[in-house]
This record gives sequence, structure tokens and C-alpha cells, in this order.
Amino acid sequence: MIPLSWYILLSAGLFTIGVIGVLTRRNVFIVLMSIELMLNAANINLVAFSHYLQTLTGQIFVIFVITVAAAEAAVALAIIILLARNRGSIYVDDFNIMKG
Amino acid sequence: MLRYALIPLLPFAGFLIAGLFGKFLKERAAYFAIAGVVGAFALSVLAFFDVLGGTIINENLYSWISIGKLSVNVGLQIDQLTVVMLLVVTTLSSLIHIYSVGYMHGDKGFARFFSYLALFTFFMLVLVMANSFLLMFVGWEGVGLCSYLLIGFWYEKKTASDAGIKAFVVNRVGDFGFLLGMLLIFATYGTLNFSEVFKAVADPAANFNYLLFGSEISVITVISLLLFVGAMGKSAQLPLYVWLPDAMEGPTPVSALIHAATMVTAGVFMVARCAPIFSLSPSAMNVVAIVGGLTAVFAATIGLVQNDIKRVIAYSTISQLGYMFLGLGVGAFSAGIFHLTTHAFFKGLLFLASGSVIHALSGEQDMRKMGALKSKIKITHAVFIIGSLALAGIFPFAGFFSKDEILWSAYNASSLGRGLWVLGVAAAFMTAFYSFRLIYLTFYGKSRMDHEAEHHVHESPKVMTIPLMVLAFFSVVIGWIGVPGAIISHANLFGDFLAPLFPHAEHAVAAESHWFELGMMVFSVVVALAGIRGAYAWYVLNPSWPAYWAEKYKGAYTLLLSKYKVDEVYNYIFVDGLVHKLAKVLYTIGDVKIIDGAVNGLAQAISSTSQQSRKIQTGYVQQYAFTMGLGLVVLVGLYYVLN
Amino acid sequence: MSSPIQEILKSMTPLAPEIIVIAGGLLVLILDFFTDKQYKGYLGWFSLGCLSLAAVASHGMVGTTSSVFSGTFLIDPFSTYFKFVFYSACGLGILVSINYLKDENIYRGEYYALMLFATSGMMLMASAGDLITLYLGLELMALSIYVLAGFMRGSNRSNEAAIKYLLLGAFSSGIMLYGMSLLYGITGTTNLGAILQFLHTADLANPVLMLAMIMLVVSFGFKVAAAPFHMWVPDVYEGAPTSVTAFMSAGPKVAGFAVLLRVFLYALQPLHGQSTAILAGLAVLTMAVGNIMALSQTNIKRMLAYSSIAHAGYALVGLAAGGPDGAASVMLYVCIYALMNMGAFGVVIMLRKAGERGEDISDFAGLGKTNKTAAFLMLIFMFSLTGIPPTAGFIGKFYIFQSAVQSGLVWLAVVGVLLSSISAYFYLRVIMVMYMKEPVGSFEISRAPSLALALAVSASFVLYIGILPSQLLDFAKASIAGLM
Amino acid sequence: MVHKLIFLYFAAVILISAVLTVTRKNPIHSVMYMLLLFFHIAGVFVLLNAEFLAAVQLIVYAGAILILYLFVVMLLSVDREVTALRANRFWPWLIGFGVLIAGELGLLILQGRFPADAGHPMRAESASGVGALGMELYTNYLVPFEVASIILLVGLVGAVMLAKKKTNE
Amino acid sequence: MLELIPNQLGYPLLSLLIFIPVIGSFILLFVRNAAAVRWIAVGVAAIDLALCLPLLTGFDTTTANMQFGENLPWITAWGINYKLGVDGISVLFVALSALLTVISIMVSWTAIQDRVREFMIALLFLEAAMIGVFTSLDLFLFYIFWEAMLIPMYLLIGIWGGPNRLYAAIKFFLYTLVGSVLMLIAIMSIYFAAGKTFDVLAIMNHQFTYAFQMLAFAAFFAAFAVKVPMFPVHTWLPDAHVEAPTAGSIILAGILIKMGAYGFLRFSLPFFPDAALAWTPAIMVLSVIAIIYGAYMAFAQTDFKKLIAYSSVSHMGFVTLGIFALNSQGLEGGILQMLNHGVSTGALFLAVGVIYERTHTRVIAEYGGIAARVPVYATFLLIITFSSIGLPGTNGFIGEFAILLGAFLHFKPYAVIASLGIILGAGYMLWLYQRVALGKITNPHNEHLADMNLREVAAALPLVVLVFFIGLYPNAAFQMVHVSASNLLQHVNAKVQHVPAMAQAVGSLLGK
Repeated sequence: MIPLSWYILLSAGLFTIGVIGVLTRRNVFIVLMSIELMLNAANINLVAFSHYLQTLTGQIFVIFVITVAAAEAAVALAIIILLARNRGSIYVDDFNIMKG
Repeated sequence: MLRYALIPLLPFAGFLIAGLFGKFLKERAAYFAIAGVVGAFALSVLAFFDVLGGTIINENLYSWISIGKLSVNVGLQIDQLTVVMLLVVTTLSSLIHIYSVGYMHGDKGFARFFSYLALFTFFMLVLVMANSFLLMFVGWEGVGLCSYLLIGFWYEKKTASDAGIKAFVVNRVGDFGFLLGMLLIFATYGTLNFSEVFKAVADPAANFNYLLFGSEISVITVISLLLFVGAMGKSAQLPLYVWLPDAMEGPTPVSALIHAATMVTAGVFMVARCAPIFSLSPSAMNVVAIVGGLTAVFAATIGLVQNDIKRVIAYSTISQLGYMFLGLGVGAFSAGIFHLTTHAFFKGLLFLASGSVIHALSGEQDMRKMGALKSKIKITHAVFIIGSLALAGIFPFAGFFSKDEILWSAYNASSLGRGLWVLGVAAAFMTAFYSFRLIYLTFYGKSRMDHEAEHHVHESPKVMTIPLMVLAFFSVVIGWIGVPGAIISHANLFGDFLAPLFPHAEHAVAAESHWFELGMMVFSVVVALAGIRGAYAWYVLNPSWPAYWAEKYKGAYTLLLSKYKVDEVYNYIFVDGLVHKLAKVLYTIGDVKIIDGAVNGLAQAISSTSQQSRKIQTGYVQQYAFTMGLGLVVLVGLYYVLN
Repeated sequence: MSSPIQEILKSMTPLAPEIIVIAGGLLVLILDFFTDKQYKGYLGWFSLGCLSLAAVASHGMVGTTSSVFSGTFLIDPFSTYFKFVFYSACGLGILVSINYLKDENIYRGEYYALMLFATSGMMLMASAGDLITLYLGLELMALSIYVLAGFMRGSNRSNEAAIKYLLLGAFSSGIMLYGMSLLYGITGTTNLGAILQFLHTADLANPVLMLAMIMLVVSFGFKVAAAPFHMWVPDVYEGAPTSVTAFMSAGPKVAGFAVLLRVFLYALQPLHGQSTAILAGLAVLTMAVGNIMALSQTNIKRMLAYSSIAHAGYALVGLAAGGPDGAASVMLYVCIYALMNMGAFGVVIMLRKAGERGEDISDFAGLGKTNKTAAFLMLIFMFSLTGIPPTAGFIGKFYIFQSAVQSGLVWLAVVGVLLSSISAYFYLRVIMVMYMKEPVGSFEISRAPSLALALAVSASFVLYIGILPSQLLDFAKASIAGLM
Repeated sequence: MVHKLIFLYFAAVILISAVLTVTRKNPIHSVMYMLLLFFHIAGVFVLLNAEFLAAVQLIVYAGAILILYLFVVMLLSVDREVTALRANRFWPWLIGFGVLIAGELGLLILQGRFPADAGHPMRAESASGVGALGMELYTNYLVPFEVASIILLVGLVGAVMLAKKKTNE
Repeated sequence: MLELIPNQLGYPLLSLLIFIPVIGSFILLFVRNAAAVRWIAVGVAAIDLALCLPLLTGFDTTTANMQFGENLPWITAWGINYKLGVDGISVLFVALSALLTVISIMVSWTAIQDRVREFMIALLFLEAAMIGVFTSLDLFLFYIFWEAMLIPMYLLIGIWGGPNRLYAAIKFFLYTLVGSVLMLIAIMSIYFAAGKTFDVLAIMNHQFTYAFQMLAFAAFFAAFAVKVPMFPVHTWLPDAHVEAPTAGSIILAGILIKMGAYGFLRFSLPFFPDAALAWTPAIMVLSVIAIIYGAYMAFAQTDFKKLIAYSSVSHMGFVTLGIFALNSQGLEGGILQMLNHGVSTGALFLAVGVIYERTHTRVIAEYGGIAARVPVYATFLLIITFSSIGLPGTNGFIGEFAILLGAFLHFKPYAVIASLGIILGAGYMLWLYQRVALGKITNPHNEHLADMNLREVAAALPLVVLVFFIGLYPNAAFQMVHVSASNLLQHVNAKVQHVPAMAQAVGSLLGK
């Protein structure tokens, strides 16, 4: 039987990788994907818990997370397109007119 | 009661009218002022007879200040001492008012002058009639105010307004002592009313000793000394005399009234009034006597060489005031007051006369530019002689009696009496010398005036000369009210009149020493005559001497001429050093740099922090995200550390 | 014997306000097709109508408490109170927008729809009884606002604001999700009430529990702009269209506090010991950062952004204080803050004319001469933000710090008031510029009735509450019922 | 035992592909690795008896979202990526920072106590969870469900509004 | 213990005093014509002043209780009431506020040409706040008014002030704000420590622990010391005074800086007697420093207003010296001195305003010899000068003497050093007068100065009258104060529980 903590550690790892991606990569797509990684980490947690707790709530939560992720991705990509159009760049560190 | 209240109020009314409506009244303003003062004089005479009839008044008009156990009333006390002062003040004041009509004629501040003069009279009367220290203090500072106003009367003259400020501030230094004295009196006896305080002082239980600098000092001594500091300021004693010579910047009638006859004697009056306190503290009395004696000689020496006619008289005033304190100090209170009275007349006379001279010379005050005026202004010359004889103390002029009484009681006074007597005699000699030096320089010898000035010389109008003559008359006779027992026994009316007020120190003298006393009188007269003769020898017989001796003892001469450089020293130490320079330093360093510097510095620090921290906001998303992550890590880390 | 459908329909009634608002949004989307560009403004008024309808609906629920769908959705005085705040925030937001959009030539009905959706999201957050509802409400709000922030498609600043907000928002919700998942794992439920029940018995020393809590703090802190999770605020506020900024500074922040209160003073109440320490620390940091950084700003939107950070800090003080008074003080404060901040932004919008005009503080120069009314209103709002009586701002701050003192956090209160007196400097600078500088070239300002209405409402609110706060205060105190 | 091995396989692949996703220079490659990652996550879901979710993961995530990504990535010029820098200049430190996070998470999790740790075997009836899931979704979680629809709508509206070419303005 | 005597008059006197100006300023909002604005403003202020008549005549000098009381529930949730009342300590200052407001409106008649309406509104609003401060008997209400004062004052300085007005205004605002927020925290703590009440009278009867007293007193001190201003926190005053318009300076010097001292009397002493006792030596020393230091500062000034500002520091030093002498002479002297300083310094600033309006300079060197041109003005200035020097017969003397007496009875050295301040005072004031009025006219601009006109004389006259009236019949004022002051002292002595070490030291000094 697989100990619960394995799953959690796995998700923790995934989460960390996601965070690192968000913090390091310049390409806005990859930043977004890293965020997706973080979400997936959470999903793994939720499903694992729901399995071990024998409640479906976790799975339900995951469904919603995925839905939201979809909507978010849509908006995000739209904005990116806008930026690429106006600013001709998809690198997050080019977007800093406003500072201070 | 109202009758007495009117004594000060009439001059006050005169002041109000002359002051408020001066613009319309022009020179008519004088009449109101004079009316007020003369009215006061009349009432004073009545008051005098009341007192003579044995009615001593001490009544409260209304409650002035009452906080907790502090309760001060506005009230009048009219006893022998008061009426004497009343008469002196009102008489002199009236005469000088009248005199001023002529002297100030045509001055653009004519009305203002009379209003001030009347106001002064009011305050002076308050001073002498007060029945409590605090009310006396009102008059005390009030006369100071008027002196300030009148010294600086010609305010466009810088020197005049400077002198005014000097007078006021130096007096404030004295008042500082007076004030503390009052505070201590209240703290000790719980009242400020004269009669109550004197009653309390009398009972030993109320008194205790301070341990100051390892020596026991009775509270009474402390009080007396503090009060005497006040007297020093007002009566121009060492070391606070410096303001009086400068006060001569004021119009001459002012010098006569305020700086010779009345205000400057307030200190003497105050010490006499407080005789019950002073007489309980021998050490304080000694201080008074010594200060008086020293001042008498000190001022006289300066008087010897001055060239400004008014300054000579001013220094002689200081020295005469010293005489009075000498008298008080040796316990001869009534003698002191007696000298105050006579001095008021002949010194007033001298000032007015010198005023008349100045008037005649259209403003010239330097004796080196005078001479040979005898024939030109006869009346002035005559009264001047009388005044000087009185001042020199030649029998039978007023000064003789009073001065002699003081010397005599000094001689008989305690151990240091003899020393004081010597001082007195020395002062007497010098007095005689410089007053006749003044006369010879002014009226005799050959004229040193420029022709144009000489051309204008004229005798003053009646309105000025008549008061002169009145005063001259008094300068002759006023002394006779205090003939010492040695000449005619029991003829010292003045002394007897004041006797009930004072502890009888001088009457301790044994009666059989009359011959000795007479001898002393003769001696002092001889000294005075010697002084006069000396002056004659120097300034009439061979006028080259002064220059010669001045050359011979240049150092001494210049030192005297420059009044021992006291003013310079004071200016350097106090005015410039302790006030202005220190103030500048404190302001620029203390306030601007340190305090405000700290405040603004803090503001600066915050705003620069703000400027710096703007750099943190780089505008890079990932840096923002990192900061969030950092927050997370730190929080978790903290939790981890804490557990 | 009624069918499940009827059951569902019956349990739908408490959702009436949300349904109205959402339906309104949908209608706006539809109507948008049939309105010409010059009439788009009416869509705004229409959405205002929807809001007031919803308000009427919620008004019927004042004081009532019920929980439907097995506790995923709660109606209690707490949520109702916040809904009213949201209505007013959104209403004012719309009022200040109507004319602004014209000036910016944005003629899109979606704008109002999105505002309504965002509002409905906030309402869900306020009455969420379950982490899932909470999450969805939050995302609904967030998404709508991402879009609104980027609404000026032409403007680089607007795009940048949108992407920054979106990336960081997503990042923070990633963290939040992870925290929620852990919480779920420990407590075995996502229902807030159940979590509370569980924690009453559970051992609180569980490190993962703490981890979950911290993650929630971070993500909610992000929403309310608490330092150090605040850094998006200045940039996004500056870049977003001013009307959206106004709405953003009021709505989401308040919603964030609603959630914070619900989670930390209700669900995680047993952990209050630990959370207080954290929140107090964040409060100090937030107040310091907000007030100090605002000092050196020259762009008024940025300045107000930092000021809004500082105000989040004050509110956190109340949160750290906890207890019924702490909660009530936060509720009172956020309400007051929302309205006065709206007012301030309203004036900024009023000045908004061709180009970047009205963004720089120096543009206010001499407003006291050229337009007395606008200047006077700004003066009221600035003093209120400073917290000088007799304005509402003072009442709010007073209650916050008072509750801090009450729960023994005197040091926190002292720090708070000292930092807030720094704030006087930059608020007064605006007044100074308006009244004590000479005008530089006159520029006419928009006098749209909608804007005037918005300003009138918020100004009179600020003054009224400043002088007679009792009603609102009692309302707030009564509304913590659902929480405690 | 077998389960463990399977899990370890999935975990390994997930982590590796995650790392690759984050590190690849070319976003298209990243998308590909992400796809791989999603498949294995779906596998993990299956391990956890969440077949339905596994399906959703594949259909929605892999099938919809990733494809969307792919489109946009291709839509926007990819070639520039070859020349441009991959990461910002702080990346080494940031990786260290990430390790720190991982460490903290790991520590806390290992110390953490989960009521579920007992690890009961999944009972048979709830294995066919889909029905129950549906029931839950449409009763207790009806509100979130409806809200989700609105969220999708907002996403739609937003995407359209933002991304479409300038028209009437 | 003190109670609130409900207002016996048919009308709510105190509320009227507070709200008539508010209403007036509201009316002004709708008046465009500047002349009309001036007349309405002065009319409103005059009505307020007239209302002080029933206040002073109806005031019962035999009771220490709060009179003309009004008490309405306001914020019930916090137990806050709209509670007003006056006693001997406050009644005089209500009247003074009303008087000075009228005067400042009159002196601003022609001086203010720019934005007259806003100016008058600010002034009236300020009046309302000031009267509120003096009459409110609820800490919360008091704090509202206390802070509300800042708004109009800030605007007065900042909008109608001199060249460096911005700096001065913000300095004034921040200084006072920082001080008062600390007090705010203290007020909150009191609220809980005293059993959830803001009622001043109730709190007076509450016995706080010693530690609490020390802290709370410190917090209150921060607020009041800045307002007074006491020695090291005084630097805002010169700047504010110099830059403020005449009206502002008059109000600032006349009323605002009195509120610090008032706060000590109304709150610090009765609330925290132990702490007060413990703090007394420190405060006395600071006061003495302020007296001497302020005088020295005055010597160093070249700016007319700045000089007077520093003289205020010196004079307020006397006030605190008297109050913390904690005996009837000192206390009542202090209160009277507050009144005097209000009158005299108010008049001095009026004088500055009059001359500034003509010459548009405050640099003393620019004047000189103007007495020849403007005799009336010179006379007025002379009178005020001597009043602030403390010449017997003027108001200044009474206050200073009583204070010095109190200090002397408390601990002699304080009084001795403080008396030096009197000498210095004479020095700088006379020097000032000389540089302004005496001598020859140095500055050609002053050749054709116009003397005070009727309006200005009318504005100055009441102050001059007060100078002499108080000087000659101070009991008129003392009668008002007596009962309250002695009650305050009894109250303090009764409440003192354990005498702390510092106070014991002072006590032994008092013994001898």
C-alpha cells in the first residue's frame, strides 16, 4: 500500500518545480505552464487525500480547478496575444514600463 | 477716605486728559496736568495736618488679588513718613510742572510731556501711599515706566531711547531683588501688608535661619538684603548706579523731578518704610551703610572732573543718595529722610537752574563752552549759588542740617561708624569742590562761548524763574525744621515728627556731648569751605592748574573722566556677552542646528528611505513573485525556528 | 413529497441576490448587441438597476441566517453586510465609469457585465461556506478583473497591468490551492464549519496545519495587498483604467477581507493564537511599506495605490486583534475605506482629460481656484484618508486601534498611529498642491451627472459617518453574528 | 508492492518531465513534455481510483488547454526564442531558493500528521465513484458548478474581447 | 466629586456657541460677494460673542461642578455621549475664543483679499472647534474637536500665509498630529481601564494603577507639551507664527497654544495625580528652561513675528511653571496667565498685522522711528509691550507674580531662576519697541505711513481695556477660577495614593 506522504512529497516536488519556473523563465508561456504545474501539484494532493479520506470532495475540487485553469488560460493567452501585438514581446521582463 | 484717594487720582486725571486730548488741547494740556498736581498738593497739605492731628490712616479701597491665603488689597497708609513724602513730591512736582511750561514751550511733544509728568506723579504718590509691598511695587515700577518714557522723551535721539532702556532694565535688575524679597516675605509671614508684616517680624517665633554657604543667616537678613537690592536699583547705588548719569538724556525738568528729587529717593523711602525689618538685622544695616558710604565717595570722585553740567549734578545726586543710605544704615532713619527732603529741594533747584542755563545757551550743556554768565543771567546765577551752598552744606543752608545729622549719627554709630564718618567727610569735601567748580566754570572766568551763541544768551521767562526762586527760598529755610539739639535743644521738629515710626538709634547719643557735636559741625563746615576755596583757587585764581594737574596725573584723570570705565565693562560682560552673543549662539546652535535639525533630519531620513525603497519596486513580475515566495518561506521558516 | 428539483429550487431562494446580479450581467451582454456606441452608457444605468434590485433582495435577508446546499453557501448577517458594501462599491464604480469610458472612447458593454460578474464573485466569497465556493468566487472575481484591467487594449500600461496582475494572481491562487488541499487533507473536509468542528478537537501543533494556514495567509494577503505580497498593487493600479482601479481598490480588497475574516476568525479560529502573531507582523510591515513608499510618489494613482496598501495594513491590525470587536472594526473600516477611496478616485477621474492629464499630482495645482467644488471634495477625502475627524476615516481608524488596544496589542496600535501620522504628509501634499499652488493653465474637468452623483454620495457618506457613525457601527457589530 | 513500483515510475516521469517543461528553450518542446506529464498525472489519478478525473485530466487539460497553448505559441513567432535568453539572470539563486522551499515543504510534510495516514483500502462501491461524483456535483456543489459556468463565460468573453483585432475603436 | 449641572437656560447655550459658527460658515458657502461675506462672518462671530454674556453672567462661581451642562447619547455602541459643560477653568477661554475670533475677522477685513469666503469659513469652523475643545466633557468628543482644529489652522497657514507657508503649515500639522495620536492611544487605554467610558467626570473619579498613570500621562504629555509648546518641542511655533496670516497668529497664540495647558488642567492632573507628582520636577525644569531659553531666542530674532513667537514660548513656560507648582497661587496664576497671554500676545500679533499690512515686511530693521508717523499705533504697541513685560497695573504682572509666588512656595530655586526671565523679558521687548518705533525714520517707505484706522482701533480697544481691567481688578477673573481650582487641588491631593520617589525628593526640598 502506498503511503500517503509519497503522494504529498511528489506534489511538493511538482509544486517547487512550478515555482522555480515561475520565478526564472522569461518566456511568458513557460511561466504560465509553470503555474499549471503548481495547480497540478495541488490536484495530486486533493485526489490523494480524497482517496485516503474516502470523501469525494477532493475530486470535486479538482474538477473545478481544472475548469478554472481552462478559463484562466484563455484569458491569459488573450492578454499575451495583445501584448505580443502591442509590445512585440512575450518576455515577462520586457513588461516593466511601470515601476517605483 | 476719598479725600486721600484723590491725592493720586487727581494727577492721574490730569494724565488722562493731557494724554487723550493732547492732540486738541495743544499746550493747554499743561493746565490740566498742573491743576491735577496742585490739587494733589493741596490735599497733601490737608493730609499733613490730619497726621499732625494724630490720625494715622491705613485703609483698604478694594480687594485686589486674592488667591488662597494670598490676599492683597489696594489700600492707602498715611502716616508721618507718607505725608513727608507727599509734601515733598507734590511740592516739587507742582513747581516743576509750572517750570516746564516755559522750558518745554514749543516742543512738539508738549502735551505728551505733561501727561507723562502727571502720570509719574500719580505713580510716585501710589508708591508712597501704598499700604502693602505689592501696591508699593506697582508705584515702584510705574515710576520706572515714566522714567523710561521721559528719559526717552526725545525718542528720535538714539542715545535717549538707549538711556531709557538702560534705566528700565537696570531697575528691573533691582526689582528682581525686590520681587524675591516680597516672595520670601510672603513665604515666611504669609502676608504682604506693611503693618502685618512688621508685626510678624517683631515676634521671633516667626523667624528662622537659613544655612547658606555654611553660615547661619536669618531670614530677616535675607529679606532685607533682597529689598535693598531693589533700593540699589531705584536709588542708583553701587553697583547699579550706571543708569542715572545716562538718564540726563531726558529733558532737564525730568532730571529735576525724577532723577533728583523724587523717584531716585524711592529706594531711601522704601528702606525707611521697612525700618522695622532692617533694624532687626545689624548685618543688613551695615551693608546698607557701607554701600551708601562707598557710593557717596565713588560718585563724588567722578563728579570732580565731568564737563557736562547736568552730569556733574547727576553724580552729585548719586553721591547724596549714598549719603542718605549711609544715614539709614547707621540707624539714623529720620536723618536719612531729612536729607532726602532737603536734597529734594536744593537738588531740584540745581537741576532747574542748570536747565535755565542750558535754556539760556539754547541747549549747550558742556561747561567748557560756558563761563562769565554771572552778569547775563542774574537770577539763575543767584539761585545756583544758593543751591550749591545748600549742597555743600554751609550753615545755615538746608543741606547743612541734614548732612550734619547724618555725619554725627555715623560718628556715633557702631564700630565701623568712624570709617563711614571719614567717607562722609571726604564726600562732603569733594561735593563742595565740584559744585563750586561748576559754578566758577559756568558763571565766572572768561566766556568760552562762540559769539553766535553768546549773542542769544537771555534770562529765562518768569514761569521758569519763579519756581526757581521758590525752590531757592526752600533751599535756605527747609533745613530749619530739623535743627539739631546741639544748637537749639528740642528744635528737631522733623526728627520728632518721624520719631514714632523709627527705632530710636540716634537718640542714644548722650546729651552732654553737645559741645563736641558743635565742634564736629564746625569742622564739617570748614571742610566744605576748604572745598570751595580749592575750587576757587583752581578755576578762578589760576585756571591753568586743572590742565596742568590733569597732565601730571593723566592716568587718574582719564580714569575719573571715563567714570572708571564701568559702563564699558558692564556692556562688555552683560549686554554684549551674556545677552546678545549668547543669544545668537543659542539660537544658531541650539534651536536651528540641534532641535530643528533633529526634527528636519528625521523628516529627511524618512523621505530618503522612501526614495531609496522605490528601487525595490523594479517593475519585474518575477521579482514580485519572488518577494511573495520569500514572504512564504520566511513565515514558514519563522514558524519552524520558533518550534 | 417534492422532487429533488423542487428541493433545489427552494434552496435557491437565498441565492436571489447573486442570481440577480449574474442575470444582470448576462442581460448586459445580450443588450450590448442592440445598443449603439453612444448609448452604451445606459447599460451602466441598467446594471445599476440590477444592483439595486439585488440590494433590495439582500435587504430582505438582513439578520436572517441560513445555509443551503449542505453548507456550501451561507446567508448570514456577515455576508449580507459585505454584500451591501459590494453593491455600493460596484455601484460607485459604475457611476465613475460611465463618463470615463466615453472619454477613453471605450464603447463596450462587456465592461459592465464584467463588473457585475466580479461583484457576484465577491458576493460568493462573502457567503462561501466551503473552500470550493470560496475558490470559485475568488476566481470569478479575479478573472473578471484581469480582463477589466486590460480593458484599454490600446494602452501598453493597461496590457502590462493585466499580465502582471494575471500572472501574480494565478501564482497566488496556485499557492492558495496548495494550502487548501493540505487543509483538506488534515481536516478531511472543505466545509468551513466542519473545519472549525475538527480543529476544536484536533491537535493544533500539526506543522502541516501551520503550513496550510501560512499559504492561505499569503494568497489572501495577496488579494488584500498586504506586504510583502503587495508589489503588484502600484503597477496594476497605475496601469489599469482609472475607473477599474477605483473599483479594484474597493471591491476585491474588501472581498479579500471578508474571506480573511471568515477563514481566520471563524474556520481557523482555534489557531488564532498563531495567526495573530503572523497578521500583526504583516500589519506592521504593510503599514510601514504603504505609508513610507507613498511619500515619494508623484503619480496620484500610484500614491493612492500605496495608500490603499497602508489601509490594508490598518485593517489587518483589526484582524490581528480578533474577537467580536476586532471583526466588527475591520468590517466597519473596509466599508468606510471603500467609499472614501472611491471618492478620491472619482475626483482623479474628474480631472481625467486628454492624454495623461490628472494622473500627476502636480496636475491638481490650483484646483482650489479653478474648481472649488472638486477641490473641496478632494480635501474631504484626503482628510478622511488621513483619519482626521470629523470624517469617516477617523471613526474607522479609531475603532480599529481601539480594538487592538482592547486585545492588548497596544504596541501595535502605537506603531499604527505613528505610521498613519506619516501618511498625513502625502495626503496633505495633495491639498497643498490644490490650494496653495497657482494653477498651471486652466483645464476644464468632466461634469458628468453620473460622476457628480458618485462624488456626492461618497462625500456625504464620509461626512455623515464621520459625525453620526452609530447606525453603520451598530450594523457592523450586529453583522458579526454569522462569524462568532 | 506493485503499486509502489508503478507509483514510483509515474512519480519519476512526472518530476522529470516537469523539470524538462520548465527548462526547455523552445516552448513547443515544453508543451510536449507537459503533455507527457499530464498523461502520467492521469495515471496517478487512476492509481487513486479517480478514473473519472483521469479522463478529465486527459480530455480537458491535455486535450483542450494544452492545445490552446500550442496554438498560441505557434501563432506568436517562436523563432525568436532561439536567440533570446532562457532565464533571467538570477536563475541560479532562484533555483537555490526553490530548493529551500522544497526543503521546508518536505520537512513540514514529513513531520505532519494526516488523519488519513491509516490508509484504509478503498472500498469497492465507491470505486465506481462517477455516479456519486455526479450526485455530489449536482446537489451539494451546485452553486460552485453554476459559478464555474460563469467563470468559463467570463473567460470566453474576456478572451474574445481582448484578443480580437481592433474594430470599432 | 464633580457633577454636571444641567443647563438651566431655556436654550442650549454651549451647543449654540459651537454650532452657530458652523451654521454661519455653511451659509457663507452660498455667498459670493466678498463684502457680504465679511459682514456675515463678523456678524456670526459677534452673535457668538454676545452669547458669552449669559455664559459669564449666569456662571455660578460658588460651585466647582460643570455648568450649562448638556448630555445626549451619541455613539451608544462605545458609550460616547455628546456631553458639554463648563467650569471655572474653561469658562474664561470660551469667552476669549469668541472675542479673539471677532477681532481676527476684523483685522483680516482688508488684509485678506484672496478667497475671502474660504478664509472666513475656516475661521468660523476653527472657532467652533476651539469652543468645542473647551466645553466637551467626553474624551472622544474632545479629541474630535482637538483634531478638527488642525484642518482650518492648516489651511489658514498654508493658503493665506507667508512665503515659506507650506513648510510651516506641514510642520505645524505633523508636529501636533504626532503628539495627539499618542494621546489617542492613551484615551483608548483609559476607556478600557476605566470600565468602558469616555466620560471625563467619571474617569476623574477612577483610580488608575501607578504604572498605567505614568504611561498615560506621558502620552497626554506628548500631545499637550507640543501644543503649549514646551521646551524642546517648540520649534513649530516660530515657523507657524511667522508664516500664518495675522488672524491665524492671533488665534494660534491666543487660543490654540492655551489648549495644551488646558489639557494639563482638565485631564492630566485629575486623571493621573501620582504621575503628575512624579513628573513635576521634570516639567518644572523644562518650564524654567523654556522661560529663559525662549527669552534668549527672542533676543536673537530679526523678525517681528518670530520674536513674539519666542516670547510666547517664554510666557507659556510661566504657565506650566504655575500649573505644576500644584498650589492655589501657582494654579490660578497659571490660568490667569493663559488668559493674559491670550490677550497680550493676541494684541501683539494684531499690532504686527496692522503694520505688516502697510509695510509688507516683518523685518524689524525695516521699521524704526515710526512713532513719529503713527502715534496711536506707537501708543498701542507701547501699552501691549509693557503688558507683556508684566508691568504692575497691567494684566501680565498679576499672572507672573502669582505664578512666581506659587513656584516659590513649591521650590524656591525655580522661582529665582524664572524671575531672571522677567529681566530678560523687559530687555527684549523694550529693545524691540525701540527698533520698531523709536529713533529717526530710517526707511523712506515709512515716511508716509497711515496711522491705525477706526476699524483697527476698534479691534484693538477691547484688548487694551482687558489689559488694564485684569491688571487692576484681577479678582474678576479669579472669582471665576477659585472654586474649580481649589477643587482640582483637593481632588489631586485626595487621589494621590503612594507618593513616588521623585515627588518625595521634591517634598523634602519643599520642607526647606
